[in-house]
Amino acid sequence: MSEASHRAEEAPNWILVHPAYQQMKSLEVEDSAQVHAAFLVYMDLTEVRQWKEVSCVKSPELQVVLLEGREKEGAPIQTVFPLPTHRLLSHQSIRHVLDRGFPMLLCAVASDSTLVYQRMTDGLVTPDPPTGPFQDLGRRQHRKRRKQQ
Amino acid sequence: MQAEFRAPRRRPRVHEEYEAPLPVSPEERSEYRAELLNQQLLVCDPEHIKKIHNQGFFGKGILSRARPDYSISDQWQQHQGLLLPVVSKSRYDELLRWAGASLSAQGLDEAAVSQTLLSVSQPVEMEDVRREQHFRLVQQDSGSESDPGPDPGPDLGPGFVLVVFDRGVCEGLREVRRTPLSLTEYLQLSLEEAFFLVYSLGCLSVYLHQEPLSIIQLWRKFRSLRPDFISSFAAYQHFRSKGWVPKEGGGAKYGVDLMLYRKGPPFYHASFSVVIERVDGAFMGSALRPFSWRSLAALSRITANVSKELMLCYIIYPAGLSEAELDSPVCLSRLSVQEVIVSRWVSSKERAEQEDI
Amino acid sequence: MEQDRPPPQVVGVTLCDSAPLLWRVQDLKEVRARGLVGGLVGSLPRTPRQNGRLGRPLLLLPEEERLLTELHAKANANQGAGGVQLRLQVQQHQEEQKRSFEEQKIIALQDRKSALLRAMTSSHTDSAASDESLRGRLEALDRSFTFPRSALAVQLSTSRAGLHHCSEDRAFLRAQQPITVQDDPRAAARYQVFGDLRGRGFYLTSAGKFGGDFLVYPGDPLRFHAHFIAVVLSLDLSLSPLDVLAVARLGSNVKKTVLLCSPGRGGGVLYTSLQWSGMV
Amino acid sequence: MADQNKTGTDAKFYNEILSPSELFAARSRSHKIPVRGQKDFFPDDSDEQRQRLEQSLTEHWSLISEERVEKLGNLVKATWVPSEKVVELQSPAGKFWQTMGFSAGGKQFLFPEEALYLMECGNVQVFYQELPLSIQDGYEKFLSSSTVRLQEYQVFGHLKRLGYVVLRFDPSSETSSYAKQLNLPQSHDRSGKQLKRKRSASPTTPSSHTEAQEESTADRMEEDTCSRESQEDKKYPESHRAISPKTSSTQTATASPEDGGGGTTWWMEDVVGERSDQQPASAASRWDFSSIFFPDLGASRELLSSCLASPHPSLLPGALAVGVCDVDPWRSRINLRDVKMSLKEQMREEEKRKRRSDINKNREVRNCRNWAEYRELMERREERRSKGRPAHLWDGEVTPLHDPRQPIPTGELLDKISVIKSTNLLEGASRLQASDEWRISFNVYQPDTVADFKKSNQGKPYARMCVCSFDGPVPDLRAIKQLAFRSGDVPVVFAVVDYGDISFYTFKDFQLPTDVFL
Repeated sequence: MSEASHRAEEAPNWILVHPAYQQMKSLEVEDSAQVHAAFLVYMDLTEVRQWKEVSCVKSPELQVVLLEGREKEGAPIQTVFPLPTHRLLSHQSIRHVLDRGFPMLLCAVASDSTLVYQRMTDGLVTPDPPTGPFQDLGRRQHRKRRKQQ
Repeated sequence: MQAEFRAPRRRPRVHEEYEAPLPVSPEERSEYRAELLNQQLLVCDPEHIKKIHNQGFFGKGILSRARPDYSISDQWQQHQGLLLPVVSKSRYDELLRWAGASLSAQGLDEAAVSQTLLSVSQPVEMEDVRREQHFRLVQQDSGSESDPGPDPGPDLGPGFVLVVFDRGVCEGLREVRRTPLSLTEYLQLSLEEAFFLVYSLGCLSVYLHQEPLSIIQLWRKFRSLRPDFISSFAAYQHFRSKGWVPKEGGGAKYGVDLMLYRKGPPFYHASFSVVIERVDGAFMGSALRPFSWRSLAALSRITANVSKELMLCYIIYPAGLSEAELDSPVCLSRLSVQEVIVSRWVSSKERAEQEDI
Repeated sequence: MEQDRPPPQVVGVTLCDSAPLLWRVQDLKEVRARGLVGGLVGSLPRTPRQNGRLGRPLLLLPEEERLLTELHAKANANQGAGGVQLRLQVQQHQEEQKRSFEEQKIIALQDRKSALLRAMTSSHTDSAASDESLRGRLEALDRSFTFPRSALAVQLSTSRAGLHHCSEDRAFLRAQQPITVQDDPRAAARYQVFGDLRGRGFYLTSAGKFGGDFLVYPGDPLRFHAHFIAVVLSLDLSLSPLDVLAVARLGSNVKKTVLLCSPGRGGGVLYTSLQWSGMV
Repeated sequence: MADQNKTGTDAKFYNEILSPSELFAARSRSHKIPVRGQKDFFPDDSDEQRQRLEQSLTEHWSLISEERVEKLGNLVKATWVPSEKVVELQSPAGKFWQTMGFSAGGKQFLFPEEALYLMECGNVQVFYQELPLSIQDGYEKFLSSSTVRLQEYQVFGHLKRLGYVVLRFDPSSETSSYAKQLNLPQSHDRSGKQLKRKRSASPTTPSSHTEAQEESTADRMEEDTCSRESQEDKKYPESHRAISPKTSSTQTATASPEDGGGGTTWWMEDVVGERSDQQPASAASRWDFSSIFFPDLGASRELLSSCLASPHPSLLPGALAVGVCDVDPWRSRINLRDVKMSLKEQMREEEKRKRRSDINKNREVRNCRNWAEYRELMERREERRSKGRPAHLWDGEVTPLHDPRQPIPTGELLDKISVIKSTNLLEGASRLQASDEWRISFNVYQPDTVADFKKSNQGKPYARMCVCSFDGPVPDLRAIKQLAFRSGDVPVVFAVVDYGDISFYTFKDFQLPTDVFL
């Protein structure tokens, strides 16, 4: 038992030796928290969501690490902007990322590593039309559905 | 006027057992370790991870939604009597590359790396698999561990996968091979969680570049990372001292600072969404995060939609609290906390009307 | 869209506690024809004790008021002094009341007579006898009919009668510009976004309770659902990602796209749509 | 252009004024509003859509342009008095008088917002300088920053239309003795206070002995069931009581001498002036709790008779006479079923029992002959413990609040780490000055109270309204406290006006209850 934990203390942190992490570090982005956030998002996209061809790139205007990848084989490339929740954001920075020309996802990373994704698109994107009579979704919709069943 | 306390809603299906409210017990050695890396806190030892997460729901596995439950594949199949995780050849190759990079980083030269990788990626006979599985089970039984978990092998860990060739000549072929690497999923703690474990419970030590930090050093470090650390920690400490489980990650989903759970997220739905505000001795806020009615209206709606209550948690700083005092966690005893529940008031008639916008 | 209409009229806007209100139906129609919706805040005369549908006056958004001003389509119509005119008005009013009373009395009698006629002819009988009794009844009615003053129907006018624009008032209004609104950068941004969206044919109302600035409709809100919740912010305003997530979540709850709107450097407006990512 | 306009408007000058025949015809108008049809989502330039739009608009305009017509006999006549900013009734008031208006100097008056509302309802016709005022005139003359603002009127009208009784808030009339009572120093034991609030509002008569008994038996009952899993929210304050020993016995009737007569249990009684009755019988001496037994109703049935004897007079305040208590109805309310625990739960209970060690079983402790020796033993143990504690945590100037090597039940641990004080809205609120920005505009009473409502004796309002604008700031803690203080125990509702739309929000005081498992 103690031997195992002893070993763990000495074992190198695998994050530090991960090739993707090394690559992000080499981009020389000053904000280490943002780099860490980018790595967490990278792992989520590759290991958990099985995205393909995920790579990292530095945004010169924003001085942050951005990720690019495809949701599936042959799907279009998307840009993912990882951002710790304690950092601030402006519409301008969102526009910089959108200017790259790909569909964009903002990924807010909480300090306990929780990830929340938000899709952002240039222009006015019409929402999907409603299916039934309109109301504030959530519990009411749920309750209504239950009643209908 | 008092807000009424609403009973927390229990989750319909509970898959976990409740171990303990906090990870401190005199029988076991409650001395845990976390690393401060890139302004984040990571717990690396699997035993520590288990204790810290299961006894109080601190932190989150960096590859999972809550507890660390990452596995190399989410598809498992029966193959000649054994249940094995399934990975595609391309993914297997990726894992090999990763293992290679890891070995290089550990100092092995190129030749040694490719040799090791080659031997690892040989197809394995089922008898060997069964023998090794049996051996490991015996080892575990004699050990102190009560449940079989992934072995925290730092480099080439044991374990087998079923490789499915997804393209090329051998498409469809299935081979059993060794897992190139198995990694311990680390647990990431928020600053508040870590400081609580260090200061309030005395059970965690935080290491920066292999050196442990004292409480004062940690306090100052956290204050430098987060300008409003004192307020967010004060709120966190307050809620923990009431026996509730505050989680920051849940808050991010709903646009607030924290979610409050009774007992823990696996057992109950969160009862409150909390926004932390700082006020001075005259109860006036600072214009740091100016709250507008629009944002309050939005939060109120979102919170109500998921049947939770919106709570404003004011941390009151008395007048005359000097910078020097703020430089130590002892100042916490000078602060006070005011909880306020914000709710939308709807007249009974209007409740029946729908909003057709 | 509405360019090929008859030349637009000037609407009379009155200030009540410094809020711009429209009272006359023609003014309300006029502004709606320009794609400005406003908000009704008064009781509806037919059913005053409910909040589902309200009536006049129409309250304008500051952006709507400003738009009208800049198009020189608005005139201040607050009432001027009374003075000598007052006594004249009182006299006029009293005469009108008298006339109305007389006329209503006649109409009321006519009405009773025709009701009687209807009642009597509906119950068959042969002509001669019924004609006799009918005439008798009608004569009796003439003699006994009373129309008390309390039965007089009067109008409680919504708008002030005799409303007209004094040319001096309009000159005064023009002199009032530049409007103080321009000093406030946030108000200026809101106005620019309003103008841009209106120019694209959208109808806008206020969206405070949805955490945004405007609700944006593809057509008249009487007939169409809103598509967007517009949030106006300057390009360089620093936000917490939590705030962005919150407003986006609200939008997805009510099935509207949240629009971040910022006046751009080149004079146009930049729009970014926020949608549900689908990634749980 | 201007002239064109003038003739145009002159021509339409009279189109909003009804002719006598139109006025007469108005008596047979419908009073129904057409239902709005389903909305479309995409404008598609189709004829169908265009038609529907036309129809909707036509309907809309016809509703909006309808003018109010009333019979003179149904209208109350009144005049506007600008110098006083009130409306004086010239003919007797109607039904509305029950909930609106006021009398002064033998005459009946309405406040401007009330008059305007009644004008909009078609109940009152207000004259000024012998001319009837239009609704527009009413808005322009009656609403201003010195009377009632437009936004306040919007809220007023909205609530009146829903049937609420809405009256102006008069700050000077609220300094009742009750409000003063709220300034009393709060109980030092906030958990106890919470619990008492849940129990009963105002125990006044001596017949509260049954409540006292109920409390004591209930104490026991809840302490026993504390550890069960299937708990209701009510258990929170109770479970908290289980861990803070100082609360358990002071709940019952008598005040402990330390509290100095201000027995926190029945403090309301206190203020009303019955202090004399509160003399604890045994003021000087302290009770011997080891000899006072509280009946355990949850205990095995055979042991208890169906009647509880009267408690000893020394346990009761003053000249209280308490009879025998029939216990059966109370016991029927207790769940006396045996706990059926699953194997897992039984094992857990076993482990817990094993962990709970009696300190007296320790040999070293038994060897101590007095307190001094025991203390020395504790110090030695402490020293032993400190060896091996992480230096970086324990050798610095600031040390952790708790040493994990020290065994401590969870409840005590929580108390130990509660370094941050909780406060409530009223604390320190009395010294806050009223602000111009945040003030209460109206008192609101519920619609179903209308029938019994008396202007002379209004009673406690259902809520008080503070009107603000969506563009304005959210009240900060200072504003919330100041308003809560001024409002007493009536909730303050913020009516936030967003042009034509009103949303209502409350900010209520709250103290998160302590939650302890195991």
